[in-house]
Amino acid sequence: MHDLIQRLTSLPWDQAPQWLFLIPALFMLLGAAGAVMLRNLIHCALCLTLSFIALGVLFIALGAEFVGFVQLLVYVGAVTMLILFAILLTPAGEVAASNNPFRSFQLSRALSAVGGAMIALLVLGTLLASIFFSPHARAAVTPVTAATAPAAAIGENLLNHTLLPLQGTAVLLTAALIGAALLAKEEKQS
Amino acid sequence: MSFQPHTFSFNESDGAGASTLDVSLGPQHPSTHGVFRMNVRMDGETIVKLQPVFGYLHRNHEKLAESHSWLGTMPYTDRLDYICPITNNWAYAVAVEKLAGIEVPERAEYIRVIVGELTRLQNHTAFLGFILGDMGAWGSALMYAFREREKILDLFEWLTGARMMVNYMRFGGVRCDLPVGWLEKARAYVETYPAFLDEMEQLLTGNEILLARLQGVGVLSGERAINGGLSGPVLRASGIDYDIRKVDGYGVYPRLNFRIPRGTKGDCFDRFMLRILEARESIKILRQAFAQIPEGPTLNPAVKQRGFKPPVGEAYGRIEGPKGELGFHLISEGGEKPYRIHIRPPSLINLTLLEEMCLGTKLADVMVILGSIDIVLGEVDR
Amino acid sequence: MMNFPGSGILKGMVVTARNMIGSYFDRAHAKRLITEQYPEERPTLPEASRSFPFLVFDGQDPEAGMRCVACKICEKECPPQCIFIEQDRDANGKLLRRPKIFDIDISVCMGCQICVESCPFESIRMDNIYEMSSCDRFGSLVIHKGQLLKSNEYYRSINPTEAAETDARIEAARIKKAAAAKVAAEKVAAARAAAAAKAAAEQAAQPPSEPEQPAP
Amino acid sequence: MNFLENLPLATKKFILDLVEWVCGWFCSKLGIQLPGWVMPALLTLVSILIVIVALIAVFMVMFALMSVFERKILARMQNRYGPNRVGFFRWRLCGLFQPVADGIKMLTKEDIVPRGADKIVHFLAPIVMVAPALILPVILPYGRGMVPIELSSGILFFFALGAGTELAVFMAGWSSNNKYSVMGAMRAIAQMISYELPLVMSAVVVALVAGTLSPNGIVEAQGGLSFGFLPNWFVFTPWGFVACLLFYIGALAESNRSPFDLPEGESELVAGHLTEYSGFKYAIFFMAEYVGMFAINGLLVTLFLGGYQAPFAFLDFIPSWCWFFGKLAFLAFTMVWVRATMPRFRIDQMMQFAWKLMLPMSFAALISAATWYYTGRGLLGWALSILIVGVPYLILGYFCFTRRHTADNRRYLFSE
Repeated sequence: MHDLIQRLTSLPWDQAPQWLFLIPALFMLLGAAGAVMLRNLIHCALCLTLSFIALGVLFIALGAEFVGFVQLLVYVGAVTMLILFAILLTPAGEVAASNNPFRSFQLSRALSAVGGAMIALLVLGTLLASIFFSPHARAAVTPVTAATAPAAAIGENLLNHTLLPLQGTAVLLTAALIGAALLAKEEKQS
Repeated sequence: MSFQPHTFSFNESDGAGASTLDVSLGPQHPSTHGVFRMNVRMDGETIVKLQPVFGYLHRNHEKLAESHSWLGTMPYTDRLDYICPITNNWAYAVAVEKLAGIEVPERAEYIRVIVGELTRLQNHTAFLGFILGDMGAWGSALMYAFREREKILDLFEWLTGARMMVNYMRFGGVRCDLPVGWLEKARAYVETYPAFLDEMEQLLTGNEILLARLQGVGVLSGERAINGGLSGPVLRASGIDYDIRKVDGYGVYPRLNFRIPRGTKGDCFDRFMLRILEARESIKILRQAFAQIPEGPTLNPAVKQRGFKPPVGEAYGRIEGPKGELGFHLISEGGEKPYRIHIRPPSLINLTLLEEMCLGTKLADVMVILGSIDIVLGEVDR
Repeated sequence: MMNFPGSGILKGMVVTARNMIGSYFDRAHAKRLITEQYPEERPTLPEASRSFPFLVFDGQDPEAGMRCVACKICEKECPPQCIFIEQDRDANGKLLRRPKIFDIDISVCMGCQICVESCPFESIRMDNIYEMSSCDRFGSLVIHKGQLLKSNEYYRSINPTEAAETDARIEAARIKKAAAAKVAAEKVAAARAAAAAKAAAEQAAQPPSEPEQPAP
Repeated sequence: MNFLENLPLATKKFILDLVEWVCGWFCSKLGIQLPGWVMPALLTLVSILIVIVALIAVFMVMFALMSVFERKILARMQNRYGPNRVGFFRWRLCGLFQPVADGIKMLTKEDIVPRGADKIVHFLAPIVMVAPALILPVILPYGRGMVPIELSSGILFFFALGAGTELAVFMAGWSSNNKYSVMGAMRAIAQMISYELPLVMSAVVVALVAGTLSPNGIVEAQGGLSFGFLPNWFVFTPWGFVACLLFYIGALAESNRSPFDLPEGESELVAGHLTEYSGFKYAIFFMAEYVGMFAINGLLVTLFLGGYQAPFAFLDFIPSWCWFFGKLAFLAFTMVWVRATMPRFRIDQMMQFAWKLMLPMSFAALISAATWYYTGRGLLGWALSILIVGVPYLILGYFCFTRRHTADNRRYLFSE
């Protein structure tokens, strides 16, 4: 008993919080895998949401509170809903009836597997390259904390240094919104 | 051909496409006023097709009458429109009196007018509550309405012995005279009624949400209303001046001074307001009737109620019920039992234009329109 | 006056608030709180209030004082056919003027009181009891003669006005009957007396062969 | 009254001391030398647990009380008695034990899952619903120094977690395999997304003036009096009043309460996304809705009603947390009051209301607040900000909403 307690308490528990990130990371991977592999589209979307939530938790665990909350707010609150709406509003029969150029089932399967693998490799490569060749990667890793990345600093950056891109994005999004509304309206009249 | 309600649905070919949704509202649904069903096809929340299905509460009233005596049919009329049984009694009595040519004593006519208008008051009051319930108000208006209705039902119980199933009218009069003190109590009660209506109006008619929910919803033109055979407040809301109390002038109504309100738009709000305006007119009628009621017998002594045998013939008697024209078509072969009775229920006939009013509106409007027609399923299905 | 957007909603809220506060100051159950707290508070039923029929008997003994004569008019008139009557027979199988079985199925009865109106013997009347629920669907909802028979005093207690009218009617009928009987008896007596007088006269006209003729 | 004021914090400290003392006593008994980081970690853990237990207990009790008082108040407004029977043996206690009875009933009811339902999602939906609802209240400052978790962007946290509710509602509606449920879910999502905008915008207005997203900082920004008599609460400024109303309406919509109870609109959609739920799952939905309602009302108190602050200094003898819960109770009462009065919106009217009135008004409030802030909070600022929110309100109110309804004077003809 005595020994056990001694041994347990002498384990490097103070390192534990750094390993805790594995839990959300695991959920994120599970969610991502589910989003790709499940058959039911709604289940896929829900798995994707799980992945988003885990990502948000990771951000928060890394001390990037603001980004984490925005991740939750935007992705869980808005993007997921968008995906779900899109799935629900798409009539179920249309995908099956679409004209597949690759008549042979086997061929299409093989082609899509190869294409998918290539895209995945490409994305992974880009990510790795950007991580390894970015100047931040060589700098000493300083954990982002609430003190170094407060909401105020982000706001300051957004509205002072990157005002033009921000406004440009806003205009683009507005244009897209108006376009979407117009498209929807046209469809209703026809 | 066998009718199977549970498989009954629309033809797939007459739909607007794959993006519509068929919903069966009812027969067990919170706001269909009983066991009523509407097969609804919706595009989003907009109604593109609506099919009323009724008959779930069919109780054979017309057929039952053929195996009952003339008097024995009277208590069954209570159960047609169970919100206002007295006017049902009255319509049946009027029809039988027309068939047999029976005179009604004057006091009985006044009593009939008094209880009939009290019935109209409580029906219209309950209507206000019901339609608010259909709109999703959490029962305040309904509870106030039932509070007042309760007091009228107490008067009925005092007079007839029962709150709802009164069985009060008889051929050639009414079953019993007013108890001592009834008239004073009723008069005092009716005097409190305008204040209650004012309170209801303060609660309801200014409310922006209610206005938005009722105005411009379920518009029905006067022409369509006439063609559909509609009657009662629904018809008058479409601007048609037609009230059997004025047209037929039955009972002592010609002696009473009252007005018939009419709407101008024919939407749900007009139907709603018309109930309030009619209730106010009813109060006027009641005041006059209280002042004019004479002493005298309440039942024509020449008429034998038990074993009543009218002469051979047919008659159609009708009155202006709270919901519209309530008529009884009687055929007598001179026996103790009617050969055939046909009931013209206002609820059923007002319901016939439901789809027309609902097309293009939202799902929530269907409930309001249904509520604004003011149906009672007991009368619709009979 | 106040008519900005949203004022209608505020007015409505004033009404609900007034009703809420008013309900706490409404002691007499007169205006706002009309709910009766049922098991503790019982409604005071008006005299005419009716639920199900019962049979009236006079005096103390239900069987002896029973007014019902098993004429079966109510059974015939009852719209939902909820009355069942069987006439009683004596030891010799002769029909008696009283029911052996008188059942009312209150699960069928609709309380229309047409039986009351059609009864020529003032025998069946409407009760105002309302606690008739039971756990037995079939047995206890059919009420038998024993349960149906209630005294005239009970009737007077639930509906004094109508009971008094009925009593007066019965009394009047009894007096009329008694008077009629008296008249009939007097008529008989008078006839007999006349006959006797005639006989006496005849006897008087004839020679008195039997002088000691007792008077009738 | 310092004792009452400090009662919650003192209790927490007492429990922590107790734990520390007991641990130390045990260690010395057993002769174990603990590493230096163990005790602080343990105490942190215990203090977190205390906060969780206290929060859940407080909100559960509030939920129970609310469920009975809501029914009683609603009943009184409708001239009924409301629940007044359930008590403790012979004592009825005005029906205060009703929630206990309800809970037992809900627990013992059969949990029905429709045959065609997606069982996993159907099971997960109540959990997804209740988890954010229970986490939401942690950022609220309940009293002076009584913030369970002090977050610098707490307001954002609140809205971020609030997004989870939409997901749960969708899951519930979709998985039930019922047309009413799906329609209810779609309505709920449309409604929540639409009303989240004005809700967030009116919170942004406050963040703009207070210059912080931390709830505690916002409460502290509302201390003191302006003009010498008016508490510095944001609701007592023109822009704040408008933003508060918008936030309140948005809160009604977010917590699916009348007149925005379209998702469960029982006269149309039987019970919306809850149609196929029964037993304790239904109770959990119900609970999550109420706790969410308290949380959002708590945020309203924090943002606009001065949080735990007393309106005037001489009222400071009442503990700060009492002020907070008092204001919360008042808001909950008004929600019941609104529910007793109003009919329900129609779906298109609800959307119109959000996008055509509330969103422009929240922008107007933002501009108004900025004007008020930069003109130095004086009388000029007041006048300008009243103008900036008043004019759009009247224009929008008269021309977009009520003109159609009230301006055409309905005429009713009477024939003799």
